[in-house]
Amino acid sequence: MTAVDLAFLLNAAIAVYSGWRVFRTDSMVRASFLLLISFLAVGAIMLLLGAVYLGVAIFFMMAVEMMIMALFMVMFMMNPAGLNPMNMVHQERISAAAGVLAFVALGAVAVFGEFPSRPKPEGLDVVARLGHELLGDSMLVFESAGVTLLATMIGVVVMSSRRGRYGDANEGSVPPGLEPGGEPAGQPPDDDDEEHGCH
Amino acid sequence: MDLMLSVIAVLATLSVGAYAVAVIDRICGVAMGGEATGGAGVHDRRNPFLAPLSRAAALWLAPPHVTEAPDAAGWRLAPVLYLTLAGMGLAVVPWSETFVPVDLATGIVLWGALEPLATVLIFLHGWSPNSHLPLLGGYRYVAVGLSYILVSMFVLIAVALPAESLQVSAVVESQQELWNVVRQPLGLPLFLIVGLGISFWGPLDFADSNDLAGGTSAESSGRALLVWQFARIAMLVSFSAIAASAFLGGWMGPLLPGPIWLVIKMVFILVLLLVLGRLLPRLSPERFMTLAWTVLLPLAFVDLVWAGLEALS
Amino acid sequence: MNWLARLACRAPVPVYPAIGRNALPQIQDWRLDARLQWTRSPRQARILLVAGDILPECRPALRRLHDQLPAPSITLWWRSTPLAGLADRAVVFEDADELGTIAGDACRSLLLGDRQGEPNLCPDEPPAPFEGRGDHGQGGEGMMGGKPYGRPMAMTAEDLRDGLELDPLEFSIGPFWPVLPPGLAARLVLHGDVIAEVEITSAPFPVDLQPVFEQALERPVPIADLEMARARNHLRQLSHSMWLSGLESASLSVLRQVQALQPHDSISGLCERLRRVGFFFSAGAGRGEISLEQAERLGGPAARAAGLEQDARTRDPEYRKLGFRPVGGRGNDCRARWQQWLDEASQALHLAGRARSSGAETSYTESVEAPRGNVQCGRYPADASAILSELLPGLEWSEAMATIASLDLAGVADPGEGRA
Amino acid sequence: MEASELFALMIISTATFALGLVLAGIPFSSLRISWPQRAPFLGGGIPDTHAWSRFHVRYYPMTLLLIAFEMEMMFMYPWAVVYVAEGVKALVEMGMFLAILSIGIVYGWREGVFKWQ
Repeated sequence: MTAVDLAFLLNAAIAVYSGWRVFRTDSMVRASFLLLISFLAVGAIMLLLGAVYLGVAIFFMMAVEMMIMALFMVMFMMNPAGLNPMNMVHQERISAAAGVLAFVALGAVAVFGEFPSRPKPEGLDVVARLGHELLGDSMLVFESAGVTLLATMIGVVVMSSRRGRYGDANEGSVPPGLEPGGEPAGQPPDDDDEEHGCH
Repeated sequence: MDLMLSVIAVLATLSVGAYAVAVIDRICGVAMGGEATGGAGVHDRRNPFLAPLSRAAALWLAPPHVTEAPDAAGWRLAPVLYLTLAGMGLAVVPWSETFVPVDLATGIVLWGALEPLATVLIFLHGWSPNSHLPLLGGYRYVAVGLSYILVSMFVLIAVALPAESLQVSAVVESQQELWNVVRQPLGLPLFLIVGLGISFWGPLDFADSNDLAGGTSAESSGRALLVWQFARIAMLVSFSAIAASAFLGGWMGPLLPGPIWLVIKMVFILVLLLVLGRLLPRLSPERFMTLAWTVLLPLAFVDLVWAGLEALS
Repeated sequence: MNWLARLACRAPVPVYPAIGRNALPQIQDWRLDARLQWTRSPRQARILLVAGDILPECRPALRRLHDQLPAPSITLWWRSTPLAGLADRAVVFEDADELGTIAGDACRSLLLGDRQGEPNLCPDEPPAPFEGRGDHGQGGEGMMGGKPYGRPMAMTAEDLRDGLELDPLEFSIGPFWPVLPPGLAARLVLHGDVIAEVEITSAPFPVDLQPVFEQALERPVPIADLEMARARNHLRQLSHSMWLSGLESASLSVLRQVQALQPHDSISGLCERLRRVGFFFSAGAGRGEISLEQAERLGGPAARAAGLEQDARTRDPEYRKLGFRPVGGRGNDCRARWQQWLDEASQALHLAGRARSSGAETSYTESVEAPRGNVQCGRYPADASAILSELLPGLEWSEAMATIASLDLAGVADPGEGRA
Repeated sequence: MEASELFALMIISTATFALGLVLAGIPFSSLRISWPQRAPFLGGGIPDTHAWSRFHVRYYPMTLLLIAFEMEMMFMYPWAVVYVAEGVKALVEMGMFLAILSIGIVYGWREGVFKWQ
């Protein structure tokens, strides 16, 4: 039992416990931040596995994501702080059975499976390896991720922002005419009133 | 043995640093005419060296307070965890060539991760009391906290370019010939904004501002408030250490030993932050958000491109 | 622990002010006293200072505020009548200079345990009974029903801007919150941190006209005195706005400057400094825009800033001799009003300097231009807080607070009414 | 080497956490505080409801944009490490990547995402 083993067990216990508490708490903020704790513990395990970059990246990403998730959960959930206790789980039996089954299966794989033992070579700089990979074989993947993220950004803005360049979307965000008071520029003629205003 | 020394170094720097910040802030305030100095027989209250201690003692002895239906665990833990973040941030800063408490290979990324984690905790501190003014403070801070992290990421990536590493010790050593503050002139000013943001200081005090009766700490009293304020100053200290390492060559310097140089540079950064904190007004959160995305972020882009061209030449 | 208590005794005394009638200037002067620390929220205070007369309709709020200081606490009364429940043990004082000593003694006696705190004035029961009720004894039913922990939950309502139907926060705020003018209480509806509705429930306490303006309605008075009073008033107003936007240092140094203000003093350094650090841009630029009609109701500097040329001084030949011409027309937003205060203060100092050397006195006594607006015998500027319910909706919280701070809303008390 | 650094980080954060906990004093649940004191502070005013509610966050489009942008930033750290070794190729590639994403920011800005909704 080395210190690494101990640290692993500790973090694994934290990850599982806080993951379980996510479903037992009534407060959306608590649920989000418990999930964050769970992820942080997983990040710590990644660090212990020698994935120095991935582990810290999980800290980073999950902090931002869980913060934003908390904002949206509170925005859209009834009784967001759980002042009135409620049941956060639905279809408990099926979920419990599925959960137990998955746990047993994965546990069996972990315990009985034979894993190749390929320890990280001494002195390998994983971050630099990752960098070379991004600029080498995976460059296409990397650049297409950029385009995908751009599509995400535009989609997000289109769907969430009410304000547009030509005024609020629900007040018929129409471009101005080419001459003052003229027909909206670049828009097909409007023959159905219901379509009007759908931006 | 080394570990003991590391723990003591971090805890002592946070505590002594927090005390020093309180003293320096008061001296700056008196010099700028911004401290109350009137009243008869107040000599010992004017003494800047005793004032932080007596204020801390008063907070320690002040009665506690809770609200009607708070998130007690979150409220109690948020300041403590925020302090822990300050400790983690300070831990990755090297004190000399050989003494680095935690020489993490991804120290720069860890610092980036501390900022959103701090945002989470500041939000939690505002959310937990279940009271209106702290809640507004918490939500308002998130807008700001999420806006400045991108700037911080770009600036920190820029200092990693010439170092070819994400290790803070490597970043310090890469400044052997020329400090980053000269090499990447936009970096430090942008990073100072991040420092004011992460400790919600001065112009970026969106969480605990006057127009919300103290914002997230409006419902805090006594020891809870003491930890919160201590943690906030500790974060400022921790930030000054990383800023000194990333831009002012950290422990490097002639004649004096490394730790002394680091402390000198930290004090320089702290004075800069404290003076800025007293000089600049707070924008409305909406204006700051627009400013961060449309002015600071492009500037951070420029900083990165500058650093990139500089590193190749 | 005794040494710790003695160390704590050396700290400035944390005081929360409940500001009554005509007490604001004194509260601002007290900010310069190093023996006191003015807390932003009563939770951090050990002493509640009730300064000035509290109108009867605000007493229930004062009782609530009194109980919100963490127990044990002590209340001090300056030029004020103690509340019914505290009359037997009230610490009442008249001399403003004594506050430092009295508050220090009171705080010390609390720290050393020599003295009990005051009893609560409100009954010690939850806002609504809940314990033992509802599904889990927390007072609530189902998801949103009942009164969990004594209060109901907010319910959705239509939004004023982006159509997301979320919960508005409804609460009343004031009248004892130093961010707002003393006495101003309002019921607010907030959508997020944007103000949706404002209903003024208690107007700011009317302010007595300063004696020199009062006298100016009866007989000629030295123009220098009149203008110095104006300059002081405007700089005090501005210092509050500066404090609000986080410029505490500069705000204190302005207050210090006010105390030692002399005719011919120049405040161009202050103007320059505020401009350079972007104070005018901070929260107020382009926000809190008033219409001409509102400007008319407000009168005074706000109206002049908005371009209305109404200034009683123009009718006075003595002023004309001094070369007086009203300044203004900068605009109708917060920034313009802040600049207007600065411009007028600067002009007032200049006029005071010239009047002091020539000994000029006013010659026109029909009406006088008080800092708040035009005063004629029997016609005093009325409370203008009602315009807030038109002005604030749609503003984000800090912008709304900046807007309130850029306006001088309180009416001027009619001395005739007081005597009657 | 790495494990010992992680161990040190764990010990240091635990120590700071403990220091904070000691300073924070007794837990809130053990306090007996009167009801009138516990009411939310509103300068003498009273709330109609609990403060916790479906809060209308006015900057939500910005947070969504941030998630996408931040995801991309995570690619940049490994890139920074190999930047000097890879030279102009790295510069060009990242330039392209950032240019694509800047379009997203500019678009968001045009649509008023960085304002209060």
